[in-house]
Amino acid sequence: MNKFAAQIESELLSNKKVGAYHHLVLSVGDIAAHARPGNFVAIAVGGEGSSMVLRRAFAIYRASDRENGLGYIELVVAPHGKGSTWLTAQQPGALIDLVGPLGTAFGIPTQPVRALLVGGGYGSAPLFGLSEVLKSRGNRIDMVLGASTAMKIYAPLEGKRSVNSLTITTDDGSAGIAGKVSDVLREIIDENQIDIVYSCGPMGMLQVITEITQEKEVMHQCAIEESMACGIGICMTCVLPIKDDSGLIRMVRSCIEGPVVDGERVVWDSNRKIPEGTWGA
Amino acid sequence: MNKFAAQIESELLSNKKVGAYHHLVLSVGDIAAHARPGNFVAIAVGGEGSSMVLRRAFAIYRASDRENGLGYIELVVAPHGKGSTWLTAQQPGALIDLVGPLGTAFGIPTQPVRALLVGGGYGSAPLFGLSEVLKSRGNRIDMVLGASTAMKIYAPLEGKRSVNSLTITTDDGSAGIAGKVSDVLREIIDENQIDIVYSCGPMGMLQVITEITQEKEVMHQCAIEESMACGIGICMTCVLPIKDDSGLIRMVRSCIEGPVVDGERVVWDSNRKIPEGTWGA
Amino acid sequence: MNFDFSTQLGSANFANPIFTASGCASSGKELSQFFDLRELGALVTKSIMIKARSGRATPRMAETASGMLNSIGLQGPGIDLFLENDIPWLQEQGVPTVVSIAGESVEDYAVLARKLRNVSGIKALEVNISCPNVENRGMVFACNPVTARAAIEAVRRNIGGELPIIAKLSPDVTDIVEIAREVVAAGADALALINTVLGMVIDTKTMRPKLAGKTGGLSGPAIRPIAVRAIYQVHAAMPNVKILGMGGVSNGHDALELVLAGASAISIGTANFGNPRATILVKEGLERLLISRGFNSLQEAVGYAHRLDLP
Amino acid sequence: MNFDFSTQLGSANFANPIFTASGCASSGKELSQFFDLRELGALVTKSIMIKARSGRATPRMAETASGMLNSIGLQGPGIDLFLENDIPWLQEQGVPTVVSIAGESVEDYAVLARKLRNVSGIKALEVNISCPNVENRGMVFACNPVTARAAIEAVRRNIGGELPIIAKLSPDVTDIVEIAREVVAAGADALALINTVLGMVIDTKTMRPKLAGKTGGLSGPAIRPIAVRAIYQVHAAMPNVKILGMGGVSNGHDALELVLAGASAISIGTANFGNPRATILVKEGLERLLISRGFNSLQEAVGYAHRLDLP
Ligand SMILES: Cc1cc2nc3c(=O)[nH]c(=O)nc-3n(C[C@H](O)[C@H](O)[C@H](O)COP(=O)(O)OP(=O)(O)OC[C@H]3O[C@@H](n4cnc5c(N)ncnc54)[C@H](O)[C@@H]3O)c2cc1C
Ligand SMILES: Cc1cc2nc3c(=O)[nH]c(=O)nc-3n(C[C@H](O)[C@H](O)[C@H](O)COP(=O)(O)OP(=O)(O)OC[C@H]3O[C@@H](n4cnc5c(N)ncnc54)[C@H](O)[C@@H]3O)c2cc1C
Ligand SMILES: Cc1cc2nc3c(=O)[nH]c(=O)nc-3n(C[C@H](O)[C@H](O)[C@H](O)COP(=O)(O)O)c2cc1C
Ligand SMILES: Cc1cc2nc3c(=O)[nH]c(=O)nc-3n(C[C@H](O)[C@H](O)[C@H](O)COP(=O)(O)O)c2cc1C
Ligand code: FES
Ligand code: FES
Repeated sequence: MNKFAAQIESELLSNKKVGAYHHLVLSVGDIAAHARPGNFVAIAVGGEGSSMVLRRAFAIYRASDRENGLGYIELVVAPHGKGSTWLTAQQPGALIDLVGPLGTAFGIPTQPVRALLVGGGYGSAPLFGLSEVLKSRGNRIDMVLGASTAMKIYAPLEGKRSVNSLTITTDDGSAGIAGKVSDVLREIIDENQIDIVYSCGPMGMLQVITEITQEKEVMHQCAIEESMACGIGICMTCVLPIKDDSGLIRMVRSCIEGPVVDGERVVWDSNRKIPEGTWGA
Repeated sequence: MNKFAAQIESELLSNKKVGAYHHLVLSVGDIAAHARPGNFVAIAVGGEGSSMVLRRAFAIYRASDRENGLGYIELVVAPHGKGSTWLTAQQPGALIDLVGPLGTAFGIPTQPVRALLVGGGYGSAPLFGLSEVLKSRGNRIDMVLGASTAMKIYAPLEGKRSVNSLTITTDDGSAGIAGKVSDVLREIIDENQIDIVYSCGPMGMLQVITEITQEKEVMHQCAIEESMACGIGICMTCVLPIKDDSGLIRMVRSCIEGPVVDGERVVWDSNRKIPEGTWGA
Repeated sequence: MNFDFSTQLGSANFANPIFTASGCASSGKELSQFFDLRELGALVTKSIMIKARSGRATPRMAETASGMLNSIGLQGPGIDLFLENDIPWLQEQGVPTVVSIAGESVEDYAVLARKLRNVSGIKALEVNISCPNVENRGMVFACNPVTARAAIEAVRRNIGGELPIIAKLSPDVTDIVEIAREVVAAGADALALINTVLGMVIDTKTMRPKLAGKTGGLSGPAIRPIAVRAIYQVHAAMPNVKILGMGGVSNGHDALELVLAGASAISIGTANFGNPRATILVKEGLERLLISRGFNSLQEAVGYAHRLDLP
Repeated sequence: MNFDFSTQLGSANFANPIFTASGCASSGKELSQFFDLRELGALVTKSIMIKARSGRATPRMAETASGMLNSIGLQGPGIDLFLENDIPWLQEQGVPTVVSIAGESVEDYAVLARKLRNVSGIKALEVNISCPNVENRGMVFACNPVTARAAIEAVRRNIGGELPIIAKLSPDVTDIVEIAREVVAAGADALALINTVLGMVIDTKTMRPKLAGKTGGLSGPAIRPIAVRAIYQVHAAMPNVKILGMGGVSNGHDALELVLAGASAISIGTANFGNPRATILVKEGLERLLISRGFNSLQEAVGYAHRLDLP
């Protein structure tokens, strides 16, 4: 459980369309100071009288701590279903009910490392904050961003500056290399002698990255995305089968023991089934 | 069934707070030309993803027919529960899903009459449009408006001009005469030799007015207000026991055989019971 | 593109699967102002009883979260006036019509069936058995396998061979499949699932039940998951029995959900109150969605969500 | 103003009537970050079983109109680890605690009761009988008067004299009053009404049930009218049996509705997911509303909506 989590009324400071996404800035006071790359926030959607009873989770794209409680965070939101569409339709000045920061953060190595950051779709969001932190510690950072099409690559200018190399892939070839991020990973890992891969994006992508990082014997931290009803550990809807040190698989809550988890600990491809050998199965 | 009823997307042109009410202007095209005093509109509330599934009915306060389909209507709305509060919070430019004009209208006598218009709370809304029509036909019009308190009297300046006399009553005495509209009716009916009373307001008030008009042997047309789920005659939730010419009581739909009905035909005090002798009881 | 949107319930054919729900379209006239009723798969009339009924006292409705409660109490003119006034009008207009009937005793159902057996211009009979049985302490017919069966048998015996019977079941039972089996055994050609769910709202101002009848039937989007479950369960148990699905459908996606669960046709109730053109929107939406998913006909999609359960 | 907000269920006293709902507050720790758990009337733990359970596969939830479906499948560590870890923590914090138990056989309930009989720091036992009975073709205990009774009897026999038993019933039955009578006859001191309503959502993209477990339990505001009706029916039939009401409560008005129907305490489930401080808001709201309506105590308001039914 993220011990800094708090519920606040946050003011929407800005809402701009960027490609297929909306870039939102929210005034969050002290939450900004406590937010770490990988953390997320849970937002109530639909307003008064809404038929939507559950919060929606959004990765913190960047957090800026200002003095006097004037901190703010930035989100990158894809208008997908009813909740995210409502959120991206809000105007600056709107009050947004927000709980955060939530969940685990990407681990920052104490030794210098060569890090590869891999993002799919809006999954690139938390990686830019991460790259700033890694860079400030003197690490070399390469980045690969993939999406189905160019409009869905989220790679802001200032973000690009914080990485040493940026490779883009699109399924339809409308930007960068035609193909999946996984098609280019092996080569980049080898060429740049990567020590650790950080990733965020759809589950299928994270699974493939894990296969590659295991083959290449590099570490892999990934931010996963399970359907979450509460975001704070009380509903048990967001579970994911994770192996512990002893090899025991448990269904852990991805909202409080995640979203950032070690890729090799995840029992992938477990949608609609409990893996054999899971505790209590 | 009002044969002019249509469903439209109407634009909210203006929304102003007036006392305890909001005065709304909506662009409604041809609907304005067909609206008669006493008609109402049914408005979908809550927007996309709302938990409110039923329309809300609002009396048409005034309708202005302009050429080229630029007609508009005006409503007087009390922010009461969730639906009306949502509506009064909408900003000009908002698109409002509206069905109208609905229901029956006040009957306009072909002979000159001395008419008394009695309104309670926002029930005064349809009376101003009515007084304009009556006045244009050369009738003398007196008006009594009552409410619990001064803030709840809706009596716009231009409205006042269209009547020959205006008497105000408030329960708390904060404006006009302290008391109920019914306290002053007998006197006004006698003094001004009233031929017909038109009324709109809470059911209790309409019932008392009916007692007085029956005693004084003057006609009484009242616009009643029953809970309505559809407003167009298909749900049977809005029924009211009404006597027909033969004295038979039927549960009739107040949305299509009302809201304007003859006061003496209504079997009052029938909330939570079916009057004895009702057809099919 | 030659998409087949037609559907069957028993021996009756319908050009499309979108119907009104009983009690939510009156007898048609009122809605005809908003669209051409011939665009409907069928108009299902409000449930008609033998005699005229005043219905329940008001208040008869309460809005709830994503739904509403109603307790109309089957107000209506009785079968004779209905046959005199409403049916001829619908016939004149050429509206495909399903007549819904309701009784207070097994004999009532028999009488209603006899009154209807020779009426032309009716495509099917929907038998609403969610009514209190005066002969059995007011227990609802549909809540007991024995009485549910008896009511449908009475209709079957008296209706003659032609008119398909659609038995409309209540979700307020421990085991809806059991009831479904009984009414099918008794001669129902198809099932209508689901009627409203028994509920209550208490007014926190007056501090008493909001409805004069105290309890009422819950309908609207709130109950859609219950409808989908009931349809899925019954279709799984009896894949060959046609289902007229309903409960909280207000757009094409909702309708598709019920079709995938096993419904061959869809009735729209509460959504008409929020939007007089709801049926037409659902119809257009469902057709578009089915085509976009590669189906060549509605029939291919009926029960499609079960495909992975097959052995 | 000396308003008495306390309440009783069986022999247990609670400072106020606002509880968490089982399975909707985990074991307390997670919520303690948002408010002081001692402000609760009681924390009701998630239902615990004898052995560790992985629960169901994901997806485990689907949002619905004004509600949600869940199929957690009673994931948990099993009673031994629960007694080792969770209960001591709650005791240390001084949180009034109701333990919820669930079994797959009558014997399971007996074993759980024996494990709990001498545990101190528990105010009452909530017995969740909305579980499949492996000895009876997976039929849910609460859906059959015989098995419902057997489960509660097993707890009663084994729990000893002290700990009050709250039997938690399912709304998915034809006659909830019948089940209520059986479990009270079997020794339940109070009733928890209602558990979730069985539902299903079909994903119109994948065209299969959204939940891995296919069906799930419907909760949230959508089901409140069903909860109010169940509470009203049971309170009318057994006015002396205390009821812990739940189902779609998210503010003081909702809670008041259930109290007026007959609930002596209120559990908050789904609303916690939308708002971690929901219990506190409900508590403050309910107290304010009761006072504004002139009640001197919560007790005066319990079942107040029935007053006009009295002879
Ligand atoms: C840890 C985490 C971080 C996320 N970060 C972002 C982000 O930075 N930007 C962004 O645009 N979205 C993000 N999402 C997805 C986001 O929470 C919403 O689920 C998504 O926007 C769809 O919600 P909706 O209301 O529009 O769709 P609806 O279809 O209305 O959603 C219905 C329900 O399904 C759930 N759901 C639907 N799609 C997803 C999904 N892809 N993942 C999880 N749950 C889903 C919703 O949460 C909701 O409970 C994140 C999700 C998680 C769990
Ligand atoms: C013919 C007619 C004309 C009306 N004209 C006006 C008008 O000019 N100005 C105005 O402010 N209001 C008018 N009303 C009342 C209005 O329709 C709303 O019902 C009222 O604003 C409360 O709705 P809500 O959503 O705010 O309250 P909620 O409590 O959210 O309403 C819940 C449900 O109860 C019904 N309801 C609640 N209060 C009333 C009421 N007093 N009468 C009927 N149904 C009610 C609502 O329609 C809704 O279905 C009229 C009603 C009718 C039937
Ligand atoms: C106001 C109202 C009246 C109804 N009257 C009837 C009826 O007369 N006969 C019947 O079988 N069902 C009746 N129903 C139930 C509907 O036909 C339908 O089964 C139910 O409302 C679920 O569908 P929905 O959610 O689309 O409304 C009525 C429902 C409502 C809301
Ligand atoms: C995610 C979730 C998990 C639940 N787990 C349990 C449980 O373990 N035991 C139980 O008796 N009820 C469980 N319930 C049911 C709730 O305790 C409650 O009875 C129901 O959700 C209705 O209340 P609500 O509408 O306030 O959520 C669960 C409900 C939800 C939503
Ligand atoms: S989202 Fe509720 S426990 Fe993780
Ligand atoms: S409001 Fe539906 S019939 Fe009058």
